[in-house]
Amino acid sequence: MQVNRLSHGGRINRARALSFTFNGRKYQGFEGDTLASALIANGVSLTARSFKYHRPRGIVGAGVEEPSTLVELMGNDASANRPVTTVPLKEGLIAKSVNCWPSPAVDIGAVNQLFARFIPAGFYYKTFKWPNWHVYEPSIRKATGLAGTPQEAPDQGHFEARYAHCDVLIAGAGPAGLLAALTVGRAGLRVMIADEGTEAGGSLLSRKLVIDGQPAMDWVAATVAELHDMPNVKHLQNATIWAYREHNYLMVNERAPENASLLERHWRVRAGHVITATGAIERGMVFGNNDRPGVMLASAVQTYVNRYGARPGKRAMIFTNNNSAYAVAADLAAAGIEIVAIVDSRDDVPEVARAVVPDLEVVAGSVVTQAQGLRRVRGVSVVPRSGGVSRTYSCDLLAHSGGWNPAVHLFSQSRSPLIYAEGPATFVPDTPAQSVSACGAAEGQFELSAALHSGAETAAELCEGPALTPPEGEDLAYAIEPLWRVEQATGKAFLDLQNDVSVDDVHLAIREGYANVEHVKRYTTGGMGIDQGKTGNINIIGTVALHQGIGMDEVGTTTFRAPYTPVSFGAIGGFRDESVVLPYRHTPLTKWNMDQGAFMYEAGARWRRPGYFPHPGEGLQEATNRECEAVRNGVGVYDGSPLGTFELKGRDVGKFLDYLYTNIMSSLKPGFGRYGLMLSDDGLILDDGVCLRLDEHRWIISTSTGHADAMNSHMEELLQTEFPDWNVFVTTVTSQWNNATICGPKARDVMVELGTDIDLSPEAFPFMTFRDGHVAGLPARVVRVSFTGELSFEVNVAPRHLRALWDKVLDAGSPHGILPVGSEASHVLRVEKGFLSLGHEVDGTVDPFDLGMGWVMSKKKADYLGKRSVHLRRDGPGVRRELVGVIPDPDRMIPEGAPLTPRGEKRPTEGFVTACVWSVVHKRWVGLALLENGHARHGETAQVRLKGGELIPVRVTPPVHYDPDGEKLRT
Amino acid sequence: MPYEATFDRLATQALFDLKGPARQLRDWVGELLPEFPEQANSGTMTGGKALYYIGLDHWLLRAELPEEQALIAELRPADAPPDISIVQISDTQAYFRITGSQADEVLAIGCPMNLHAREFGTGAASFTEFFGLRALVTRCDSGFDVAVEQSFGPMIEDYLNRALR
Amino acid sequence: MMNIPCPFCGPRNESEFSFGGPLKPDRPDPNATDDEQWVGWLTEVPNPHGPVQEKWWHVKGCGTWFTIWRDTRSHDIVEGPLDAG
Amino acid sequence: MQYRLDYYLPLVKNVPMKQSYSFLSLLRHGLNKHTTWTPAWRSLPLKDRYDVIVIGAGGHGLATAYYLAKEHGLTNIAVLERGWLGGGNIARNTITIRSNYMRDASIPFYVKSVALYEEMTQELNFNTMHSKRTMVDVIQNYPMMRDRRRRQHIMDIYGSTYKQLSPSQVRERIPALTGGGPDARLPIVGGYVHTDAAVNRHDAVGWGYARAIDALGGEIHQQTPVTQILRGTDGRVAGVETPRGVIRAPKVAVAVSGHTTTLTETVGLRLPLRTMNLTAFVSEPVKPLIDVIVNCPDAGFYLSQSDKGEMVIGGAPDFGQSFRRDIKQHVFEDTVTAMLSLFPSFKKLKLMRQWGGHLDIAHDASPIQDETDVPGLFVTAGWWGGYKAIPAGGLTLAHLVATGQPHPLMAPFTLKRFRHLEYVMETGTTTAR
Repeated sequence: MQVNRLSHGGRINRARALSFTFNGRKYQGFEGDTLASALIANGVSLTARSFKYHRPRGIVGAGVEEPSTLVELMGNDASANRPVTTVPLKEGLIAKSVNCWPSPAVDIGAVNQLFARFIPAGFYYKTFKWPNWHVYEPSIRKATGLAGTPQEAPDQGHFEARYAHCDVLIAGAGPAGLLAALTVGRAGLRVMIADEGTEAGGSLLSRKLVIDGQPAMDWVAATVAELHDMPNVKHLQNATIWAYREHNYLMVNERAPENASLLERHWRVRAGHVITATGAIERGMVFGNNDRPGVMLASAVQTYVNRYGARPGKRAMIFTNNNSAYAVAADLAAAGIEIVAIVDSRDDVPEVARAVVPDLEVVAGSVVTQAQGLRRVRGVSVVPRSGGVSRTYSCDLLAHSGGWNPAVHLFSQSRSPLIYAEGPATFVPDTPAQSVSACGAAEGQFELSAALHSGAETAAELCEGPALTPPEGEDLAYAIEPLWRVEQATGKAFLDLQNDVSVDDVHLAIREGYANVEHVKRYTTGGMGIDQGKTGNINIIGTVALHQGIGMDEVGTTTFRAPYTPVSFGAIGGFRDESVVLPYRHTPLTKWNMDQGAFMYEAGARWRRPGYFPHPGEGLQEATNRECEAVRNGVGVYDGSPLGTFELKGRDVGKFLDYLYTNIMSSLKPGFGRYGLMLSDDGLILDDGVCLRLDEHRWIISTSTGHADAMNSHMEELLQTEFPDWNVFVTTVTSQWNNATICGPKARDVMVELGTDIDLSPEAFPFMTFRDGHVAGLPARVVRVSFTGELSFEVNVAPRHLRALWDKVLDAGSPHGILPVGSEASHVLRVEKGFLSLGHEVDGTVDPFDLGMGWVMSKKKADYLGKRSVHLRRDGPGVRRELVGVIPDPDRMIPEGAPLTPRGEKRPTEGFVTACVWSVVHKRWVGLALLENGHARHGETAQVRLKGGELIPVRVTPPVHYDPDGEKLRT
Repeated sequence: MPYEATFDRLATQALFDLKGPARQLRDWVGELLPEFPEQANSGTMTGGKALYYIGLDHWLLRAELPEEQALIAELRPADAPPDISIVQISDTQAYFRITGSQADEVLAIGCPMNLHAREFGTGAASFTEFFGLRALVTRCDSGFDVAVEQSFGPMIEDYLNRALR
Repeated sequence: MMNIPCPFCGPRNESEFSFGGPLKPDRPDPNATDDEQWVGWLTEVPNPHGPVQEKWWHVKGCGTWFTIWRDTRSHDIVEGPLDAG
Repeated sequence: MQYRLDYYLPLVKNVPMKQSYSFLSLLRHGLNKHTTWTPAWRSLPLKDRYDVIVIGAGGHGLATAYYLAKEHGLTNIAVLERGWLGGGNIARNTITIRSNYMRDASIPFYVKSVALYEEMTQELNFNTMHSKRTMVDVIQNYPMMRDRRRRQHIMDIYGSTYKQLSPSQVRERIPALTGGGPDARLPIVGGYVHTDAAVNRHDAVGWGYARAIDALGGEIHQQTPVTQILRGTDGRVAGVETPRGVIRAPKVAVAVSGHTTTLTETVGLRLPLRTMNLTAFVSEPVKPLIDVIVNCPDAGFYLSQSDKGEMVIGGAPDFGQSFRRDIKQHVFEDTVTAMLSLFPSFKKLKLMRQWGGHLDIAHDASPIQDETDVPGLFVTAGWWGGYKAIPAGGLTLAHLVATGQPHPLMAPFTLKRFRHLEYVMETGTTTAR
């Protein structure tokens, strides 16, 4: 039974009843209801328990400001900590109160109320210290946290994030926002207007006002219709602008997109100008037990009655310090609710206010000191401010208004300052820091006609021509005398209902030295809840100001931070999810590799690469050994496509490469290649690779896979900013040239078998040269480089041909037992040869001399990147760690990264093992290490020290474990 | 279907990267190419060949793949003087075509550039971002062509399928 | 997400760019500089609480390197690459 | 270079407080309706001369003043704070305390800092809510596995714990971690657990120190910005200028994080530091779900659940120098998507608040603590992830200021290291520090 549903009125569809479940009981409401309005219509007043003391609580507000009743939604709607006032009712909705067990009516945690006296603000800083916090923590954690945690991702639908651009973004579709939109829309600007409510109208939805002689909502409907017909206007409802970033970049969360498969849409909007027409939020009065169910914000009571046809009580008291509550009283009375009296803290109540409720008792110059009743307000105690006897009024509803605060959150997030205005007794927008303006109630224009005027004028400043003549709105004049707290209050007077912060808590904080408003906020946790103190923060500031005898401006506000209201992480992420959460790159052979059952993993620069190609029953080690043996004894082939490749062209390429690399490149002859090393100007190793000279002016350079982008940036930066006069063009050709690298003693046989017009003899085609021609009938560039220490032919072709080449290579190599080779085997072959690897031996500290590559540091060149710094560092007192080979004795694997310490003692390290592999050549474990003064210690025994103190003696050797003279790769 | 749009992956396009002063490039290629566009991030088209002005002293020539060999023969990249650079890059890009009345809405999921006709109208062509990657976006008859580095092709296909679910 | 004015493409989202660090003085001749000057040049960058001239690369766009003056307190771009002065 | 092990033995010497905090004192004051509590720290008149001025009442400044008074008997000291005490980066971080570093230079320092944090509640008679809940690194790439493997052996030498976990052990520790399966974009390949890691209450650390400084006789002056550091004719530091007047002191220690260069430039000093913005955010509070610190270096985020139930989440810093405390949206979205890839159920969880802090990063990304070229002027800077370093950083700076010699734990981190470019490189090894 909807016992408190008014017989008529409201913007609900009485023809469509909706069933829902709250705290296990079934109820009915109507389409158009929120969960809050439906509960009120059903007479449910005890809806929550408070966070700390578990006091009984009801519904306080009607929108995002709701500080009191948070619910957890279940099922596919699952969502935690939702203000009950922001949950649109839908058929089958299941909700329950947070923070109480088993229910708000029978709440075990209510026992906390007995101890309330001993747990003031910050009590936990003073106790729970012995023996340590961790002992108490689990039980305390259980008591906190509000709603339960989401258990799984939504099983239906997905999220979407997108970009948008507009000339003007308007936040809020109330009277000011709509009129602003109409103004700029008619002027032809590209407009976006977003409003957090289910329908446009803002405050007009809740109030019985008249515009141009018609019901205000008729004007809203006509305006929305006109905007809808403008192709240059995008109008979103159910869409909250929750963040205002730098350069007018704003975030919008759209909760009910028209596309049914979308759960929510995240808009990132770049706006030329922003108009905040976000309205205002009512603040409460601060008196004893101001948290009892049935104590509600006056504007919320008005909303329930006018917009939802729901009656929050039958006998109402009004408590106010401003005029707006008089209109509420009038609307309530018109709906048949008995108004017992209006308590007004002002001595002089303006005539215009009294005039709207001529028949009601107004108790001026008085305050409510306490609400009576426990699970429901039963009455209020009222005393004159000047002193005198307390009088009790019986009621079941107390509608209170402490005045209005512009919703300045977005404006403030834009880094624009706020200023305290004495007239409206609140903080209002000051000078904008970005291209933003505020209008309507968000600017402090609380009366309808003023709001309409400010909407039209603010918008007119953005377009040419005169402002629209705003329609005439009739409204009660606003006037207020601020009252930040009732001094005569008895009982707990709450400033922040959500976090149970009372006036006493704030006074205690100040007494203990936590006097800055930021200290007050942190010590008491006031304003730190999910509602971020939308109704209470200014009363905290007022309480601090009163206690310290300073002005509101001196106290100042705390920072407004995004989000304005909580927003789901799913929406922020959009559908960048699952397989696309990070980029991935394929070569033309990736699919083939996967079809072969290769163990794939991510290598540098997001390439998906094969680690090894296991046969059935094989693990990493067996497969890797097999692949290594193929290369050392027969032939193998690997896909080297991801290597970064650049074509350089111009007269000054040689000069440029001489600056970039440590060795001399400019002397290279066409047809030849040369290995080189690049340093940063700090003298740290950046990258290595091979340069090929195609002809007088054209070169190809290769970089390591992982550093290709960084090298591109590095080269372009130097050329554009340091050497703009040099004639060098850089073009990335990584994906123009893919390659299959055939390596092993039989590599030449395979090349012959493939068929080529290139003379493959060592004399005609020596190591570190390249030839253009055809291989297996495909146009190819063949390069004789080697990253394995074996005879190698790197056959480069266009990617469109790579798969065909690969098949032919495998065919041609099959008589020799050719195997595809993965990254693991490449690593082993490299370590056997002592070739450096960027992720292993180059860890950001070594220089070429440390690696035994002093030969690559040209002495002839006066300058190149890193030269000065390498020598400066080597002149310093530091002991160098130098690359050595290590042979574990006895033979065993050493974990990569294991430290070496002097004599194996538990003391600072003298190096670490950079790599350790099973050598198929030596049939034992061999490794590489960086060791202090390592070059002078060949032949010594050093000690690897593992966690726990286990020692592994290792013989220190030169770093090349295989073919130290490099005869194989030159054959 | 959530959006009035579809996408196709196009076949490899013949692409040539042209760098250097427009005058020297024109001298080398003669009448072969469409007129060099004057306005940044726009293209011109003649006889199935498009020429996009994509950066300072930087152009991109696009044609259908069968034209590739003829273009190489005419452009003679290896013989071009040092003041200009001509590099064949056909294989470096994976091309997608997104068409339909809401093609712009789909683009806006991945592309932060202002795609409104006022800013990015007929003939517009620009490198920008698409689903986090560098991408060349050009307007086509009923939508957009988007090219990304070839190795990212499968990922963009993955993304577009998600966008159009 | 800043809106960075590229001299070739016009304003674009920051995510299209790569940050190149604050503009340092010209690299001194390493053969005509003492150790202290060299280390100072290498390791010290302008770090003003206010406008700083810094380098950006339009890596996802036209590939231009350019500089802007950005106020480190607000991210406001106080001078773009094409602004006079 | 030598690092001695005995420098990180825990040090316990409790400060006698005028008004002790305990369960009993709460009861006693409760009977007086809490009207009898006295201030945790006093507002004393500002003098024109002190023995030491510490600039900045953030974590490092307060810890320094505390140890100056407690360990070196220097009580004629003042901490000058531009805003409110405890309002620096100590109020804007993710409260992660750990010592899983990679270099000999770094590990013993952080081991010491962790030990000091563990004793802090008793030492300061102020509950810092130190929760030694361990940290689990969730590893999704083999190179990162190698990095962690390297750390575990060297950390062991200094008594810091690190132990490898299998993917299934990772999931047992973090049941909510349902992403990263075998078919995921980056499957979880293993993990490492660091049992020394902890979180605590950042406000309590700042307030606890402030109360102890007051008890020991030191002063803290809020709303006292330093506009200029002053030098004497002998070139030594002479004091500072503030809107409240000139304050003289023969020693001045700068502990102002991102604003270090702004202050040192007032005496013409340049330092190899740049200021960046690092942001973090929290979810709405939910019931206990995760009881360890989860660090996901390959995905690029870390999180822990606060005692209030909020998920506290951090990611990478913005590019570019910044004194603006707002999150860069794309950096933020990267962190969110990374988190959702491993915790897909968090799609329904909501963002509640976000903030940023200014940190200064040195050229080699390791901290700097030294006397500068201006005699008597000290800096402690470059604390990227400096929350965990607060107690040891204060201890070592107090040692340096009082004795003129670097504390052995900080010896590798002086400015002198740059003379020969002897960088301490801990970067490139994790995303989250």
